[in-house]
Amino acid sequence: MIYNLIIQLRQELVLTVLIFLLLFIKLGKDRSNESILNFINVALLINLGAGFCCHETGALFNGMFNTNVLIVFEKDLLNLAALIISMQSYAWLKESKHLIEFYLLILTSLLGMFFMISSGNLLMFYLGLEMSTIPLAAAANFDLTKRKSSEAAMKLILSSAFSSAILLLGISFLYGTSGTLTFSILTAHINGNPLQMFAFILLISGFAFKISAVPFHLWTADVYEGSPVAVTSFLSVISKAAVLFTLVNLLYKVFTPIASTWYLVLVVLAAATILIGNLFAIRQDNFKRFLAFSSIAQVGFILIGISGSSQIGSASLIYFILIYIFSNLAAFGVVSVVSALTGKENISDFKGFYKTNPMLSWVLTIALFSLAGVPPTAGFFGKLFLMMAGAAKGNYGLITFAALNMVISFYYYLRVVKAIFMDENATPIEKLQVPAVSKLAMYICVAGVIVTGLASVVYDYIYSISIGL
Amino acid sequence: MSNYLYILWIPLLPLATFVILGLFGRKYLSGIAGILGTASLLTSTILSFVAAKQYFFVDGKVNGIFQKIVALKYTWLEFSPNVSIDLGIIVDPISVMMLVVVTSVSLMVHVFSLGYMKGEERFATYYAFLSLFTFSMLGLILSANIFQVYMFWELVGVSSFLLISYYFNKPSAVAASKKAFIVTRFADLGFLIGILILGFYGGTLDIGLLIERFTSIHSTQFLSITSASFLGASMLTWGLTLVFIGGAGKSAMFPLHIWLPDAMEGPTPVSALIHAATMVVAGVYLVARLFPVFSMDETALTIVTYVGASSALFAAVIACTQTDIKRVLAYSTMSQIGYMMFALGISKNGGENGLGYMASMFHLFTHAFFKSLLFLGAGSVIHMVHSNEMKDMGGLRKLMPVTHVAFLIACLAIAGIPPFAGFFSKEEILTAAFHENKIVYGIALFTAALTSFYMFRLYFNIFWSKEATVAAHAHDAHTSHDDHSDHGEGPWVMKLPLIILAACAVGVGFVPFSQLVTSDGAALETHVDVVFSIAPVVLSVLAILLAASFYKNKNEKSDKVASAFGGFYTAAYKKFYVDEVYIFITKKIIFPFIGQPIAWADRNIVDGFMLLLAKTTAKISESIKGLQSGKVQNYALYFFGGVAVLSILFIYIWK
Amino acid sequence: MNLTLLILLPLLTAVLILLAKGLQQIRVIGLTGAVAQLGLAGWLLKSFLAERAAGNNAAHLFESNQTWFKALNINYHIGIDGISLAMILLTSVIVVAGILVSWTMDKLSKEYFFLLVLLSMGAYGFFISLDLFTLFFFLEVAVIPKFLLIGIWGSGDKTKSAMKLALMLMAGSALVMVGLFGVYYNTHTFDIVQITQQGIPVGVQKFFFPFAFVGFGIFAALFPFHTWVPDGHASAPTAASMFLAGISMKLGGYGCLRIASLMPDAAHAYSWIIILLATIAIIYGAFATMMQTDLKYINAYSSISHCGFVILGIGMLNKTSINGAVIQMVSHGLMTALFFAAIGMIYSRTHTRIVAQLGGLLKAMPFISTVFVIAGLCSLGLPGFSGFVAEMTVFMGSWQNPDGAYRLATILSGASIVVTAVYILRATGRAIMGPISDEHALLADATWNEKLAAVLLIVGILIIGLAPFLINHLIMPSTDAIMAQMEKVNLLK
Amino acid sequence: MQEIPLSQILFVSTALFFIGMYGLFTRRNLITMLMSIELMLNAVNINFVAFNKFLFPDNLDGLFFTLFIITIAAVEAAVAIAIIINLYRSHNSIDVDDATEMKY
Repeated sequence: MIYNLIIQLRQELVLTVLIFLLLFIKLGKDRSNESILNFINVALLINLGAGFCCHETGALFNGMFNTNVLIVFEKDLLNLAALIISMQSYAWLKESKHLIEFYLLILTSLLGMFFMISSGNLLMFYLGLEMSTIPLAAAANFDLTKRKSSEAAMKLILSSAFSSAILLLGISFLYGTSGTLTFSILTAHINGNPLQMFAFILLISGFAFKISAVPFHLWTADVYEGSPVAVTSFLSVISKAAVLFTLVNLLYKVFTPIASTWYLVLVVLAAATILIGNLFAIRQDNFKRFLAFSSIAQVGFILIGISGSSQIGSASLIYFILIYIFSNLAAFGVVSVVSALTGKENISDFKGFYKTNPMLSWVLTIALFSLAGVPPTAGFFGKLFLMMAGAAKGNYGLITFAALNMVISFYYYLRVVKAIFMDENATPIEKLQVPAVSKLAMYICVAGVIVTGLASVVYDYIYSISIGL
Repeated sequence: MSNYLYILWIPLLPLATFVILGLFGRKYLSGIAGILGTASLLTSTILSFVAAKQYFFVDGKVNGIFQKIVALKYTWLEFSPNVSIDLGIIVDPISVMMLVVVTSVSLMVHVFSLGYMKGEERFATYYAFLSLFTFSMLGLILSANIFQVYMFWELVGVSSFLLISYYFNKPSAVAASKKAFIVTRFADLGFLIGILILGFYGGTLDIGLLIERFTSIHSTQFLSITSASFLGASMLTWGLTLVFIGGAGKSAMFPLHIWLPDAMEGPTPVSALIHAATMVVAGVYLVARLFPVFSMDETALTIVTYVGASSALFAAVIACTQTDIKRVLAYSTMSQIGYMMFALGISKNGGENGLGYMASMFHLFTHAFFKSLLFLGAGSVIHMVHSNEMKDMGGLRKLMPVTHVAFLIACLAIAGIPPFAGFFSKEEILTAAFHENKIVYGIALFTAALTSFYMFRLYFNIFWSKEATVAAHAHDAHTSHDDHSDHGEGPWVMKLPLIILAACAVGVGFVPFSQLVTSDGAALETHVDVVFSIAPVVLSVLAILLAASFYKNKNEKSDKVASAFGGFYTAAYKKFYVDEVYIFITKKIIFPFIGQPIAWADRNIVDGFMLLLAKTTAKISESIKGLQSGKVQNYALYFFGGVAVLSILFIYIWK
Repeated sequence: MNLTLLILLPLLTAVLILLAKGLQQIRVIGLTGAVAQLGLAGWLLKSFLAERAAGNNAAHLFESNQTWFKALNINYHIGIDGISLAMILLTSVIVVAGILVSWTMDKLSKEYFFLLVLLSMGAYGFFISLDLFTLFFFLEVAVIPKFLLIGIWGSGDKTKSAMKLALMLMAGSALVMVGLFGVYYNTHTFDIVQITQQGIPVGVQKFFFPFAFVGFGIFAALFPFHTWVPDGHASAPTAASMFLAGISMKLGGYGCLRIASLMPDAAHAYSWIIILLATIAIIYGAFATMMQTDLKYINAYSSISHCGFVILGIGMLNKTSINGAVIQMVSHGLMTALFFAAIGMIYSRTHTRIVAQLGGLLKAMPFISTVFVIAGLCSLGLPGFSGFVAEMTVFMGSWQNPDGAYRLATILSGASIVVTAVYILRATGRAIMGPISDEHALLADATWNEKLAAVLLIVGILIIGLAPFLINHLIMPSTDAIMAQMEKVNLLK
Repeated sequence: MQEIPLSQILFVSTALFFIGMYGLFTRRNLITMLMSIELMLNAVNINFVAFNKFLFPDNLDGLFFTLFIITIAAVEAAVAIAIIINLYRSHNSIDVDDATEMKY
């Protein structure tokens, strides 16, 4: 029994232990940042490793918490992302006095996500959600002295509070119409009466807010721009991924009876999201803001994939998330290094970047190509499979629309590449000394971007463990 | 039937010369290029004479009829199982006759050029092009497949282009070459479509088969092509007319003749070869080649007749007014070819009625010799005087006796004075015309008179009129690049061809042509009817005397007459403004009203539309940026709005 | 023999180039790789003919089929027929020539050669694919190198042209993608061979044919989606122009052909539209060319006109015309590459491409001028050069359709050969002939590498032009197979 | 006495919710906005309790949920206020309209 508990909770446990260790370290006499960072990275590595041992399917706390191969894999992805991020922010955290607080916040939020993913009950889900959001709001404000940072945090906390209020209203109505909070039982009570539909829409809106789908996305850009790069990348990759996993889980497992409805909802959201995301991304000059909108557009494609409501759909989603982790973090990695060492965060600053930093330029370029979905990078496969999943529904209007939007997205990704390679610049960013750890992280990402696509085993594995409708 | 495969070597030798000179001539062989070319062509000439002897006098005839022999047939490009381009060699009277003509004239030109082009920088290139042309011309002659004809047709065109633009840094030469190529290309389009039509209905491109199928009234092909009609004319008419347009383009028939006078920008020997003797008669040859088919269609033949006749007259009139001697010759060429054309046009296929056909071929044969003689003569004159203008000439008979005599003979020949070659062939043509079509006969007669007039105008202007001052020409001779022999007339290599050709101009008239080349291959009995031939001869003589009185010694008569004609004279002098019309059409209509609009539209409309898409996208994105107001309360408001919209959609509308 | 070598060899070359140091090493490696490709292609030809001679009449030879994405039934299925082999040969020749003409490229040479080789890899992969997914994959692989090549090493308004090119091509492939999905979800496979066997329901064809065809059409400069062609070609560096016109436009033509053979009913249903657009492209391109003043623009626009023949041939949907289309692809590839090479040589010496500023170059640089003239003559369809064979075959083919409108289309496209003559001769007469200006009089003629490149391409042109039966022999059986596919029309209704 | 029907309670809670939302939209003062959000959350709490009591009295999911919401709300408030304080440090104001630096 207890053994079961440990096995099934192992990832959460490791995290918890790590968090407490950090607290103790904080209390104890202060060590050098480097040593702490190395310690943390190693610990995260262990945490990541923990995922891959002894898989166990089962439920705990009478259905509050359940786990299976898929869920564990999803958590592994999040761990991986967390590890990469922490490696990339090495340069930035080395100088910081509060790096432990940073990790405390980040890891707590990660822990929250784990619970959210594993949740088998709306209450549990809500707790996990909040637990993952609130620390991030604090983390967004990590640059205490920066005006933008606190503005971002304010916007994040207020709008997320609002969204959770909406979400809760939805949950309350669900509860009112079904009388239960447990997913497994809930399904039976879903009959799509108006109140329930309303509840569902409120719920979806809550999700849409977290994954920043249009029109619930407006906080995204500001928060991404204001908060430190590390937090931004965490927001853009990990929290988004976690919520998406949960969303798929809910839609495919719980709201099956009203599948036809939520398909339409997703279509509407997807179309709006892709279009608006692209249209805004065209104009951006601040790199983080640019990536914010590009990630919004990406979410649109993900929604198309989910709307396929097939095993291919969910598999492609997870697959895409994996690729997205690599490519987006590769991009953010470069940005974070540049902003940490030079404080420059604008695309226009990257003009002539190739002349001074060929290595970084290639990393960034490959990342962008992967985001744009150009072969042979993995992004091509990811996007294509999402579209395929969507096409399965035979809604070719949507697919064409998305495909043409890919052209727009192409424009702004190439715009950056153009700045890097082609534009002349009298004062380009000088040659940067990239810390070994960050370099390593980037290489991992690039390798991931190349390999995940061409090596079909990855996809086939994900497909084998993922769920259909 | 013995083997004629060796004929293959006749075109291949010049080709080989071209390749060798083209690749290495410039660097290594510039010294011996001329000799090389001439030698290889000499071989070809000998071979073709051998072939002629064998065909005409040994085994060409089978029970009195000359056979069409296909000596070689190789499928070169297969379009579909039965429609394909087969490279072949056809041996029949006209092709053999043309072999002789082309090789011998070309040989003369080769020899002449040895002197004329001596010391040119691109001497080897010149001979390479010359060989290329000879090759293409021979290939054209021997073609057994109508598409093969087209191929060599194009090659002939391009080699003429290369030769005209031989002095490539002389803008006028470049312009002329462009004009020549483009005008003929335009005509070739007609030829091509003609081929497509004939090939489609005939179900083959092989000339033999086409003739066979289209001449038997009951063959399915014939029925289908005559039954199919477009704009009231049967497809057969269309096909033949289009093919004829191709021929007219090459043979400088009105109104496609405009390139020929300009083409005189090329070196004079080239004019002698291409624009007098060989290429320009390709059109005639083409019609002759397909004559059996033509003879099945009245309309087409009528077109041929009148185009030919009008060109003959038109050109003759213009020729009377030109002052550039080469241009005069060019127009006379055009006029003579007009003769050949209408001779074909009025002819029937086979038997007595085939007289026109025979006559036309005969005239082609004789004309080749005296016309090339005229050009080479003019060449050596120009070579000495360094000018094409009559006014710079005069009284040259003392300075260049050989040229003078040769030129005189040629003039007599073209004027149709017995017993020179031109007399016989012209006689046949006139006879045929007289029997078939009186109008044409009239035109022909008048043209004949004009011909002798302008030819002797030319002759007197060059060799008589004013007394030439030896000093002037000696001076010219001095400045001219290569050393002259004693009295200014080029070296022996330039005189020899003149002499030989002069001999031909006298002699070839006596060839028993009607025995050899006829529409149906059977010998044709012709007799020179003295009574009949009085009229033309007398006319010619009168014309010559007139010319003599005008131009033998400098006097004002000619100018008086010219002014008497007034507007007509200037019109003729300005070549009846045909060029101006062309220039107007291209420069004033096609460029500004088709080309530029399209180019503009491509940039501004088609491409503009693409750009517009981009711009609109950018504009939209600019206009909606207000959504991201930065006010967290608006964000919440939009959030709520989204909820509201979704709820309405999914609860009330799309339940 | 294993076709994957065609992909691995360029890949290896690219990697080696990345590892190499200094222009000398890089270009030597590049050249070696290119020559090896040429050799490989030659060997492929040899063994292909041997197989055919041995009586192996399978539609595709050297097939190999590995599962790639099992879950989605995506296979790495490769194999060649005569047509793709012709394309492969074309590519390999142009690659060698392209490497040769960029021999002295010293700006970021490593990246330059790397991208060139990458582009060629994309082309090979595209031509050998028998699986639509793989096909699409390689189609897009070939796009990005173009963008970078033009944008980084180009001239004039390079970034704008590069962006335009990349976006339009991407739009094209987006449409292709939709079309492919449609096919996939109605046949549950991407495998061309399987689809050919089981056929596609007519309705589906009618709906998705336009997507796929127009998508590929954009690559093949289908009117009115051709506007990337002039700017792209004009701004690109010499070798890139050669690759663009010689290889990547062929991807489009080849794709159109494959699509047409996969969806015969739709192809027949829409053929009149295709023919209409093709005819417009031919005439319109020709006239637009006549008005150009920049040599590269002249050639670019003429490419639009010439590629129109490819589309026309495909649209006419009969054996001869399709043969013609294929020959025209090869011929145009070689010819236009030669043209761009010559233009590049002229530009690198005179530093101008404006016709009016040139003149009499024949005096200063006879070799280059001769090359230019040869390219021009080939372009205006002179017998003995490849252009003649190709265009005549297309004409013969398209004339076979007795319908009046089709006849008209044929005649109009035929008329373009006159216009072609006009613009070619104008350019030649002005730039190559005529008086030469003093500063141009002293310029040097071609260097060994340029000569080699030119000769290579000319030989290719001559082989097709003088012995068309060879290439006919190569592609005829495959065209027959495609026609057999076309015959299946109406069986699925 | 006769007990209040569910509908009326729901009416109250809904009203409360939208009052809160209105406050959030209109008030400029961050603290006040925060309080409005608390109102919305409490409306939800009322819902839960009411549903629990009237419809599903036999288990206590709703009540527990309410408890958790209250807790979380507290946490949220704590963090939010911390952030607002920090915002005040940098902007010298807690007016939401002063913190609109990042837009478009």
